[in-house]
Amino acid sequence: MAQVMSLAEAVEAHVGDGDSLAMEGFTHLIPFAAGHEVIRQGRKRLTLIRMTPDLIYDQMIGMGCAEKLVFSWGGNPGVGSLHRFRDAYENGWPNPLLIEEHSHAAMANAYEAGAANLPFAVFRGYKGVDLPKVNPNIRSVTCPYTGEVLATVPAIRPDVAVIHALKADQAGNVLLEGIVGVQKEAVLAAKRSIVTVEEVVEDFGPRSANAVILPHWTVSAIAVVPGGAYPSYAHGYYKRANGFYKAWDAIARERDTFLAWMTENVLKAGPDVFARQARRVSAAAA
Amino acid sequence: MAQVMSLAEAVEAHVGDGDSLAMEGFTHLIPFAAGHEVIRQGRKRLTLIRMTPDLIYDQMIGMGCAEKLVFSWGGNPGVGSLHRFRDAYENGWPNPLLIEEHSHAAMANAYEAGAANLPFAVFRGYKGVDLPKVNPNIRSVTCPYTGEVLATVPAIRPDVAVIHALKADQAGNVLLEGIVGVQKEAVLAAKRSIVTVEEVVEDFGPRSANAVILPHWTVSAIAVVPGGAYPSYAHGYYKRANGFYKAWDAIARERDTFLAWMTENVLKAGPDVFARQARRVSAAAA
Amino acid sequence: MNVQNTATTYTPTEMMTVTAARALRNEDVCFVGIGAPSAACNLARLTHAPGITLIYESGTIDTKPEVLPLSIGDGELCDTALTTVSVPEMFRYWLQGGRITVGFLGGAQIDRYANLNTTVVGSYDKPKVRLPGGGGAPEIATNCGEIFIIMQLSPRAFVDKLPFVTSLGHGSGPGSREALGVTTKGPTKVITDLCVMEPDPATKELTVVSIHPGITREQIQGQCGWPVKFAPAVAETPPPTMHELDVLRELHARTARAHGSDA
Amino acid sequence: MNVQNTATTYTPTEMMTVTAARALRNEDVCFVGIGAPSAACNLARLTHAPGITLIYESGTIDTKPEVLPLSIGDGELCDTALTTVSVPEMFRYWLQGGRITVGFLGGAQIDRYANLNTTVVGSYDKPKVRLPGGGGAPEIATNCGEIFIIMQLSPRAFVDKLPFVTSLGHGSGPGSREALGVTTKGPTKVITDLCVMEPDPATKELTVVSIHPGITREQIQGQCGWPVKFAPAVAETPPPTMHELDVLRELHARTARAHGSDA
Repeated sequence: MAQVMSLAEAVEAHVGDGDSLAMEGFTHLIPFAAGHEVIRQGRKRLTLIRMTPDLIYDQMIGMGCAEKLVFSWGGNPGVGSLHRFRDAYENGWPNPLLIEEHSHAAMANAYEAGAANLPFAVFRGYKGVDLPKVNPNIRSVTCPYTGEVLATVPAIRPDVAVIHALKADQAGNVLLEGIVGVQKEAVLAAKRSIVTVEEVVEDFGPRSANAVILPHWTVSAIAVVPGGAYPSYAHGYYKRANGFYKAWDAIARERDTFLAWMTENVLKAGPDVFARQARRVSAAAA
Repeated sequence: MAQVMSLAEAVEAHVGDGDSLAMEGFTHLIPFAAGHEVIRQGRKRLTLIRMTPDLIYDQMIGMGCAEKLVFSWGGNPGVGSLHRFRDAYENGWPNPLLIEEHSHAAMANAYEAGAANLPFAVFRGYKGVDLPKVNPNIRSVTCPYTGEVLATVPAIRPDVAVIHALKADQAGNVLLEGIVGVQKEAVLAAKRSIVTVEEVVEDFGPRSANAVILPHWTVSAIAVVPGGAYPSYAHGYYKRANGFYKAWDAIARERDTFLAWMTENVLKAGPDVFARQARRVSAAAA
Repeated sequence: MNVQNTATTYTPTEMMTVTAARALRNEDVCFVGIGAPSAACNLARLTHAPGITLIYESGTIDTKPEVLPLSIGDGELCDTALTTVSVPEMFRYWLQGGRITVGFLGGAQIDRYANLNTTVVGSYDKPKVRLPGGGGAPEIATNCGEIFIIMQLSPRAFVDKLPFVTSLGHGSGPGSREALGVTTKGPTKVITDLCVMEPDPATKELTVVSIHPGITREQIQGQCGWPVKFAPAVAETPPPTMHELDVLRELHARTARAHGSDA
Repeated sequence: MNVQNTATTYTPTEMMTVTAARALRNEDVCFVGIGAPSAACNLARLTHAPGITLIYESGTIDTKPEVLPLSIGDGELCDTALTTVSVPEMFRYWLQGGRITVGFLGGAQIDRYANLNTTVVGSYDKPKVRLPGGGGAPEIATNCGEIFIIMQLSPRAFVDKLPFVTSLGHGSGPGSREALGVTTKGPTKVITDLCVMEPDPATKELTVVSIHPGITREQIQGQCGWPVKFAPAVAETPPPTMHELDVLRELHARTARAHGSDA
């Protein structure tokens, strides 16, 4: 049953040290404000799960929150490397990082299986490639009808899923729209969930009969954080800050510039800065 | 690539004797006009696939189109039996009918697997029940991670899927809305597909970013048949003719009343009668 | 006009529906079947459980129909739903997902362990009566938190041995569900027009726990195909209140008006 | 202003993009990657293939972006799409469903059988360079009808032996894909900034079939880490037309204006 609370309260209540944590959002609706809050609260030894780690996990890894990363594509989209991820994996800074690596198809299927309460997912994949040699979680089953051998991966069932959505209504139902990624599956697959939203409305009003909605009884906590997806974006609210994604490359390249930026913009800040940042993107785009 | 043609041409081109045919629509959007056309064209030895055979398959079975029925719930919803289905199965009239029986969960998963180009579906089902004893297509796989045994069914991959949708645009894209059932999966799982629609519009105009749309290159033929789902319904066009569903019980109970009704309303009629029938429902409901 | 809190005139079906409605809680998420379950669930929603979430297998989630649907997918269900999902999603993410607290089932036949038959009377290949089949029931019976069953008591329905098990109740008794790896409770209540039965905690056999007003133990035994067990303390089922009956009758009247006009 | 049909001044990247665009047909359904594939696919859409269907793995189907996306899920892709589906649906119904005719891939490294590496340079556990990983590529490579690869020719990229196979090309040669039960064609074209290679019909080894204007065989060999094979009849790649270049440059200019303003 969704409870509306502050982001700090939500992270305090639902994210613990050592948890497996899926913060999803496929380019769109990445829950950056929640990631910053996890950093501020100093969570440690997390298993971070995400198809595309993106800047959000680069920041969390660089600040020492993560023990393990489960992922399928670890880059800064259209820009280059995630320097903090590479520094952790290649040099163990600020701490060693374990990885479990998959393909997108595998992770999308694994979330889908988690949402469907299945222990594993079956798909046509991983043929002729090396990843199964280094990831023992990639296995197979044989079709009981055709004898065909198909790839399997374990379902993803995180302790906590965190997503950013467009809006919640008074009852705590949550609306997503646009590029919806694997967020619905992540929430349905998880034991607990936090949803940050742009706003809470009286009710959703006229909408598609098939609107993508998470009913209030599927969500643990809702926190209102306008702009909470910046520098990612929120369909109909603000655009993606492509410029920030490019600027991140220089910020994150060296440890000291990274730490300085994180101190100034995360440790010394709060969720309220996101509204201002998102407004700036919208103004620049107008 | 969707071609717009008459319903008679579409059935002529895409439905052959002996085909496996899935005419889907879950209470909503049942393609009755297309079913009547299949009857008029005298198709034989069809394997009819449908979760809820409903009146549409009661009519087709009673008129001798079917050799086999694959289904999960064979009744007249809220009314009682499908008399023509029972007469065929219990008495072999007008010809013997083979059945392959599943649960809803099994068939929904089997369509889903068909759309996903998998040879089988895995689900948590059929526990402690007798259907697996009489249906050899219900089998199992063992989870490669937990050792749990899960039920399987073969994917449904029909020769032809036939559905009724709300509208198509000029390019031949097809829009569904409301109770969308398994129609999208049925079309994506099938080798060929026919979609009857209420109307063709210039373009769909403003809509949800996540509207349920079948792109034109997933559909073989589109036929414009206003009212084509009557006595089922089309969201935003006309209501379900619940009264006809009740009346069908008496019509279909005896072979002669059934044949008289079919002769008058199907064999001597054409797709154009559907528009009139649907209008009558709308007028009555207003 | 009768202003008493407790009604004195009501039908056995009304008694059954009201009793079923009372078993539902405001926080329940219910998978609703057509007919008696639908009436009971909507009565609960319109009386003591306004926050209840009703889900129909057609994909409609948190629906609030003004009139009772004739089919599982009437437009009314979609028009008043929070959202509507595809049928594969309904069975995968919502039912199998383990998100449903109460599933309502009926059936043509039931045995003392609350296993249900809606498939055939007679043999499967040469049936005496071919029934509609399982539909959603086999997986509703094992994937919902618990199951309420609504059926009119009669010797043809409450039988000593089922010809076909369409959906699992308590199998052959204690441990049956567990042995199959099923972790949900299964049937916890069977609500009939004469009494309420619950599985005995030890034997899992259906046992009468409350008897509707004016009904005798003999009447119950006369309508049941096995020797009926009664709980040590059998209560009298509280009769419907006037408010419950008013709401239920108005719901049926609205439904009749709506369905009567659309032939 | 130059009104000739054939352009005389263009960059190697423009030559590569235009050549890739020309390989696409109006009726293709393309799974588009970010960067050079996205530019090529949209150039095709804006020139000779207006009916082409572009799909990005973020779930956007039949999208017609005005400007090139920086990421695979820019808002522009959703705003101009016919519809947008979830990522699980994209990978299950659309990619695995076998509905994509052409998949575009790039990579950090490629071998002579068009297998690709985007995972690591060095060993997996102790990499010299940790690359982003496979993303959609492993299943794009086997589930699309055919694969076009766009990569700049260089000795670090076109290598004799891959340290890691991220996605399957033609494996170790003829019969490799078939032995794995893969029924799609795999890479049919590798479009570089100097030439176009295609797998030899018999050996499946990448073979130069056309050379871009002004480029020599020696230049190609100098940029390739294995002894390059040339087809019996090597064509000269037709240079970009002014129209193609105008459209491509205008697309890039619009993109720069749009992305420059949103820091």
